[in-house]
Amino acid sequence: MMPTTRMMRSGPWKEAPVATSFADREFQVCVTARLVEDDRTYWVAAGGGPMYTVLLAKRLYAPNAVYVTEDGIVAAEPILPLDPVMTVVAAKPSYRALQWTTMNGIGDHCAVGYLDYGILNTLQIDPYGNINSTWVGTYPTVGRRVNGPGGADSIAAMCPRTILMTDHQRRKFVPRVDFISSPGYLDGSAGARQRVGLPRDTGPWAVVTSWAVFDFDEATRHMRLRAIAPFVSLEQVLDEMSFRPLLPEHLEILDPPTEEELAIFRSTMDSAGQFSDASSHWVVQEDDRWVMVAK
Amino acid sequence: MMPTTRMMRSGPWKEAPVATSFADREFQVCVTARLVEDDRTYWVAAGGGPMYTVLLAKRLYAPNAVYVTEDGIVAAEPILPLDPVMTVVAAKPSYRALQWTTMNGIGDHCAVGYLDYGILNTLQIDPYGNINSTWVGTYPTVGRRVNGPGGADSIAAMCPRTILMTDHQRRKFVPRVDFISSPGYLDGSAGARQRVGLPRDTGPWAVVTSWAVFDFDEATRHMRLRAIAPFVSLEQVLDEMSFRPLLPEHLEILDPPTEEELAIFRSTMDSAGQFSDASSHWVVQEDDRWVMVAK
Amino acid sequence: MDKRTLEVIAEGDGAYLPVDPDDFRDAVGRKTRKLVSKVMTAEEAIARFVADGDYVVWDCNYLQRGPSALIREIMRQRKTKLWAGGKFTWVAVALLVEAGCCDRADMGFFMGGPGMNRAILEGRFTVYEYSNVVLTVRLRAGAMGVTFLPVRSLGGTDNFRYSGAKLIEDPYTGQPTVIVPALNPDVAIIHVHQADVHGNARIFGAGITDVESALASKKVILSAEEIIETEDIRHNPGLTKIPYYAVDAVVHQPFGSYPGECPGCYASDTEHVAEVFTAMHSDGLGEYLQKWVYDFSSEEEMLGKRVGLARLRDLQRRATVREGFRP
Amino acid sequence: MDKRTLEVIAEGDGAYLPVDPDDFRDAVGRKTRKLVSKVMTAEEAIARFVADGDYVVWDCNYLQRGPSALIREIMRQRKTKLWAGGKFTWVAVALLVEAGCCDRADMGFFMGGPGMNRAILEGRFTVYEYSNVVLTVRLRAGAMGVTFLPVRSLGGTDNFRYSGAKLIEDPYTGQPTVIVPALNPDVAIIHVHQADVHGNARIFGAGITDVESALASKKVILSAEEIIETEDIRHNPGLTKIPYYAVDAVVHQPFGSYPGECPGCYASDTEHVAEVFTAMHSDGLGEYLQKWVYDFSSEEEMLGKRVGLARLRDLQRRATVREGFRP
Repeated sequence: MMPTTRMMRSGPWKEAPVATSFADREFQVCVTARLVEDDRTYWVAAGGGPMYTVLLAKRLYAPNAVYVTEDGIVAAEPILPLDPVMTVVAAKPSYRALQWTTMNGIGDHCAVGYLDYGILNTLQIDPYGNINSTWVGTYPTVGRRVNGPGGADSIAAMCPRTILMTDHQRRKFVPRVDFISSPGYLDGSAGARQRVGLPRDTGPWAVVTSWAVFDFDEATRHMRLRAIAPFVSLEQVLDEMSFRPLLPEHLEILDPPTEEELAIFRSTMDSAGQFSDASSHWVVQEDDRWVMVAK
Repeated sequence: MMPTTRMMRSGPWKEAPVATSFADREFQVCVTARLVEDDRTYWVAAGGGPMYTVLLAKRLYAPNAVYVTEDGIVAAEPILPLDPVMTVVAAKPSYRALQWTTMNGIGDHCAVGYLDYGILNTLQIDPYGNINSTWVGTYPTVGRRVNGPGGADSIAAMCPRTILMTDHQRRKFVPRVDFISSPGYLDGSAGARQRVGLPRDTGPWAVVTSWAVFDFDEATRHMRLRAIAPFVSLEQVLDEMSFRPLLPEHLEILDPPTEEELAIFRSTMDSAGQFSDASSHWVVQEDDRWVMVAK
Repeated sequence: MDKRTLEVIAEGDGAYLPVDPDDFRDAVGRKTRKLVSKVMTAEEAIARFVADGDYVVWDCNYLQRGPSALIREIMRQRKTKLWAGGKFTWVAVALLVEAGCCDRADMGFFMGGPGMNRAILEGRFTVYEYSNVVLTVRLRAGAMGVTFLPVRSLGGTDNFRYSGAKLIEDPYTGQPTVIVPALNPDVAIIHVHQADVHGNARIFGAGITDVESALASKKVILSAEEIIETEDIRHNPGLTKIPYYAVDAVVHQPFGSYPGECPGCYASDTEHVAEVFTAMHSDGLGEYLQKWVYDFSSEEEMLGKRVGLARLRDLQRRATVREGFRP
Repeated sequence: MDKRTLEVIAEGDGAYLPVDPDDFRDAVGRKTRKLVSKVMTAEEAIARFVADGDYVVWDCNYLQRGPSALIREIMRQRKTKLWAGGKFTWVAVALLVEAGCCDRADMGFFMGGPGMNRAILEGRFTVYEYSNVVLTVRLRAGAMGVTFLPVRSLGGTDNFRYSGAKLIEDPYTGQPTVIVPALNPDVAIIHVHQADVHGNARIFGAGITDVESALASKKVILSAEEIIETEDIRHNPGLTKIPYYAVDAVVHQPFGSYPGECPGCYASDTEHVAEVFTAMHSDGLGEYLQKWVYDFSSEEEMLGKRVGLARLRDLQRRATVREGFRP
């Protein structure tokens, strides 16, 4: 059984009071936090969902999960909330770390295999988990420049397991990304990553959106739907994707956020609302049923 | 004119009281110290003649010469005398440095060109300045294992100018070294060093023995005698070499040690006599002439 | 292995700064080894050591313990045709492009906005694609004096296609291995916590690639929050990150990372940070530069008149975390 | 360059530890990430983590802030067929050969004496030739997770001939370039000033290749002069040289570098140093080992009975230089 399934099926949140009103992006962070394994090392993209996720997990479910950031901060106990964008080479996110090294230093730690998981944001993603964060349109002549891979290419290339986070929108799930900024399973063929020099036994492990969770089929490395939110239908999920994922034998229904998860997230991470403001939908519970309204 | 000549011809020692009794190895250190350029960086083999040389030069002739050692100590002001063999990764030789780095760190400083000169000991040397410190005899089946290159290979390979120190003995100056531990001009052919990947404009610059000073002919890269001690004849010098060096148009006669040079050397560096005890000869002045007696 | 050749399986077609380690050694050989004072103003340092057309790398960035004051001085002096090392740098490249200083960059991470997008589409600005870590590896190669380094990333991406990387048959394993060319910038600008007048520099906290950038670059300009005595350096040589002989200029520049944070010294000016992001995304960088750069002849004047002492004091007060950021 | 192959111009014929970075990653993947106590005795650490036939690297050496106590424990446990990383190590390799622990070594710098010479000529001990810096570069490659690194030295020497180095056509310049294989030892033994129980370690002063040795090795044993609280580590993360997750065992071993110096803690025992050199050159290492290693079941017993408290106090007193060797 895939770890993702076990993790989705059981956990302390089962017993906790359920939230009745939340943004779908808040749901995404909570679900991803439940996938965080205790006693494992994480290289997280600094700031945004990935960092929120591991911080929330450490508070509630995986207290001994260790995370590093691309500026070489190992196992910090940051002072929250962080100032906007000041998530690296800054005092509060560096606080009470076990080691301060550098980007080359942490790149070495990852290259030799000390960092088990990566957690990344994606702008565009294709069925094989390839990520685009560089260009929208026809590179480099038509369209729009985006930020570039930053540290994501190294994480996606060298971490044994990478968790990808993205909003659940048709424009994000594309048959072919406009530009491969960070590698997934490339063309999906066996050994494709090793043929271009990437370390053995690495690659995308899960995709968590504001509506659903995916993993990748072991044989074809094609993205496979594993679970959906309680407030969306399978049709809604598929309708907001520009390609069709593999479907599981059994589709899991994800648990909603708990009051505790949201309280911690809202008070210590998204305190300025910068993250949830970008959500596409708001979800409320109205007599035992979930209602999702576009924002 | 070669710097060596200028340096041999003029200097503060010309005006200083001359010593009348010294070991030929002490003479060697004094002569080498006079070749040290002020405001230049030196990577010196830790301990023995090379380190004594730069320390003596800094005291008397080149106060702003900067030296580093292979453990990554930059510009120390060591506490003298040092304990036997405790010349690296130790407190007294590290004292008041400008930086403590590592062997890889200082190797980088040298590779990119920050270290102008190297000063090395040699066990065997050939006409092209190739050094053997690895094996005496037929490698690896007949003869005797020695220490290996240590840091000398890096110094000889990467410093623009390398000064080689050796006792003046027939067994040290050989037509062909038994093993090339550290590179000189190899076979002496033009571009020989670059053909094996060594940096441009590097190589042996001078050889200083207990009796003489040599440099290398610009055209043939063959060792050339430049100057001899006042207490030996040309014949004695050549007789104690197993190959014949090129001879200069004008043979310099080196100045003897000064009392000040020896006082500093004996009190702060060779305080246990470990260096001069290994000398082959003792030199004394008897009415205006130098007499050299074998020890 | 007894085979005598190695296959070059694939090569990116991106332009890259030519690799010539011996030429770099010659440049290093011309730098002084004297322990002389290199203290000068930002204006003098940028005028003397940044030439039009130079490849410029900075460590950290405009918002995070980077040489923000030196970057502003580059724009104030209207340098042109710079090639920027764009590793982990939020807005600095966009500012340089808007100011007309920069016509190409190696990409790790930077934001653009409409202005940079126009520059790209109109061919006024070209980007070569790497990643943050791969650019720091390229600088590391430059700092090691070698021509290239292998990496375990970049392969399979489109970054590879538009970079100077190669995929070769590994000389030891026979497996495909990615290598990237060494980077030896013309000039590095680095902000440090403390430096002596000769350039022996201390940096506290996590970092990106300060040491490698200094050792890999032909010219090195430091801006320092504080100038300390060489005696202090000698009392704790273990704290020295950058050795003096790599440094060409030391600029005493308190608040040199403004509007960014200098950990342990002052917090970031969050309002200013919001302003520059908004300007970038709304095509307002021209006004931003007028307001924060061109209107003043020096950093001191800008800080005094535009930011003000009270604000600066407040930023210092907000730097509540000090442990680990002091000797 | 549009040529599709690179010439391998020359190759050394020395054996070298096989290069397999993915195998190394697998070994690293099996190490715990838990912040658990790894404190154990030298006896347990060597018994558990040093196997016959292992490639063993230590940092610094028997006389200079090296893991001398751990080296003695290896000999006490009569490990066999070890492959030693002999960079910058005066007498340690000769001791291991005399003790029958070591049958081959990569050479940087070590002294031999008649005993080692016999072992070589009788084929009981084989040496592969590098240099100090080239061995530290090989460890650096291992710590970077790559298969090889270029170097600007070693070319043209006989070391090259008897090493695992290759001379290849440079992929970027076309010039001849020397590359050396990565080194990923089975076990690294490193002496540090301070470590917490998890293995977060501080080292003060200059060094050789502590960090690279730790990151490059499958198993890492630290001996520490002092065990400190993890709280102390968190109060100054900039002092941490080795991260806990690389470490398998932490041995609290005061005087762990005896008879060598541990800078800032104690001076070297110069009489002992003279004794071991004399023994080495006069073929007396057997007696030396009996007197200093085999006669005692532990380091504590040896220090207490053979050295004595008064002598140890004196060595501490002689460590007069403290600045820079303390947090």
